[in-house]
Amino acid sequence: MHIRLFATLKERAGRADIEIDLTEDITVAELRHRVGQAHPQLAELAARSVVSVNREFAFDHETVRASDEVALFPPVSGG
Amino acid sequence: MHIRLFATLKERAGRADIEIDLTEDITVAELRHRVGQAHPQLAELAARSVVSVNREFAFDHETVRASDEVALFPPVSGG
Amino acid sequence: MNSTLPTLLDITRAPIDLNALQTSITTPLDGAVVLFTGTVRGRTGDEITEQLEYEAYQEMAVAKLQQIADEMRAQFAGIHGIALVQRIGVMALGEPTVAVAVSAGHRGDGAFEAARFGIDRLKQIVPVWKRETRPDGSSWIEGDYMPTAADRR
Amino acid sequence: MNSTLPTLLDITRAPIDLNALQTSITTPLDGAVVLFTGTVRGRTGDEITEQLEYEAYQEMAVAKLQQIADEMRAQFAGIHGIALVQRIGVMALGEPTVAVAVSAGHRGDGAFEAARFGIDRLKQIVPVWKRETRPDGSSWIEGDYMPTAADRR
Repeated sequence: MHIRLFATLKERAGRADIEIDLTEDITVAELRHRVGQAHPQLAELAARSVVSVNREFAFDHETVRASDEVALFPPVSGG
Repeated sequence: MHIRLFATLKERAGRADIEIDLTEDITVAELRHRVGQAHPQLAELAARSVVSVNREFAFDHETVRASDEVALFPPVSGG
Repeated sequence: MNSTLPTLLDITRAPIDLNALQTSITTPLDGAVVLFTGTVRGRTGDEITEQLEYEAYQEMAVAKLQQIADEMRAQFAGIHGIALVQRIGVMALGEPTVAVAVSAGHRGDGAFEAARFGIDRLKQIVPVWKRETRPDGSSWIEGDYMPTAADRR
Repeated sequence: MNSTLPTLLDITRAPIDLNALQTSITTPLDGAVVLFTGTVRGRTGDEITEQLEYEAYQEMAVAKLQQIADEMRAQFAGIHGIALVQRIGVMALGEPTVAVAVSAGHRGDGAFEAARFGIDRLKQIVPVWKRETRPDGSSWIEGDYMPTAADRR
């Protein structure tokens, strides 16, 4: 699965997107955990970042599928 | 005394200013009356228009001097 | 302190440039600008307006704009720049006829409230009148606010 | 009815033109436009900001701007046109970074309130971030609002 990163997360990863292996459906909480396992430098940020699934906010108990468009980012600071 | 007219008053008078004879100090109420006497077509409007003296709102009991800058106009409608 | 804050007051025949207004009242302390513009409304219910023509008692109008800017700063201590611009002459549909702009550090520092206050006061005490042209003719519009002694400086 | 009302939503690298925004959202029914702009604030207390750089999750940001426009129309029935424009890229002091514009028949028809609501919501739910450059370096700014399920469409 392809995961897009923005702002602090992109900076910490040194890149705008990462890959994790995903074939089965998982929860958003499990997604945070797997990002931290695959990219330890993101573990702390991934645990508390905002998660979007298909361009909409997603929460820990909800399901992520391998085909979803997923992004991780800090609380927004636009305007 | 020179009196400036705006909007409806200017239209009714057919000109942007009128003259009335004034040597002594009078009240604003008396000014309205004298404008109506000298220019009968303005009598009705002069009785209820806004009066300014030296670029500030003036009221019936207040004094007008021959040297003052005086104007008569309807309630404002700018913006 | 107020003397160093930008205050732009104008009664003008020139079109109102909102970009220039925003730039002219924004200080290095400002992160927010609220701009109100009045425009020529083409339809009010079933009534059609073709154009508006504005005239002003120029000297008194500028003095009253200054009074309003002073009232705004007295009531809204958090605001910085102020622009109060009334255009006069003939204006077509959709064109800005008036602009009130206020800058402040943050959006919660009173700029919204000050801009609303500014346009309300302008429509009460600034000697400007509009003549409306409709399909059946034209006439001067009279306002409905009679000033009192409290509206003097 | 809403489908005929102008709604301009944009995440753009181009400078924001306030005159063009005003024109694009003003309908023949409108006599009032309220425009909020955020600007790059150069000083916040003792802190100096040299420039800001904005980035966006473009596709989601546009979807969230549409959600905000829908929320504005649902809450403020008297408003007509809406513009929500966030600029991204590098911006210098005083430049508009964001604009929220709302048109309505009269100034009391909710345009002030809708514009304030629009900028508040934009700062909560539109995925855009700013990187601040100060004399001592630069860093990403994180907001303080964590979205909830109520912030979804």
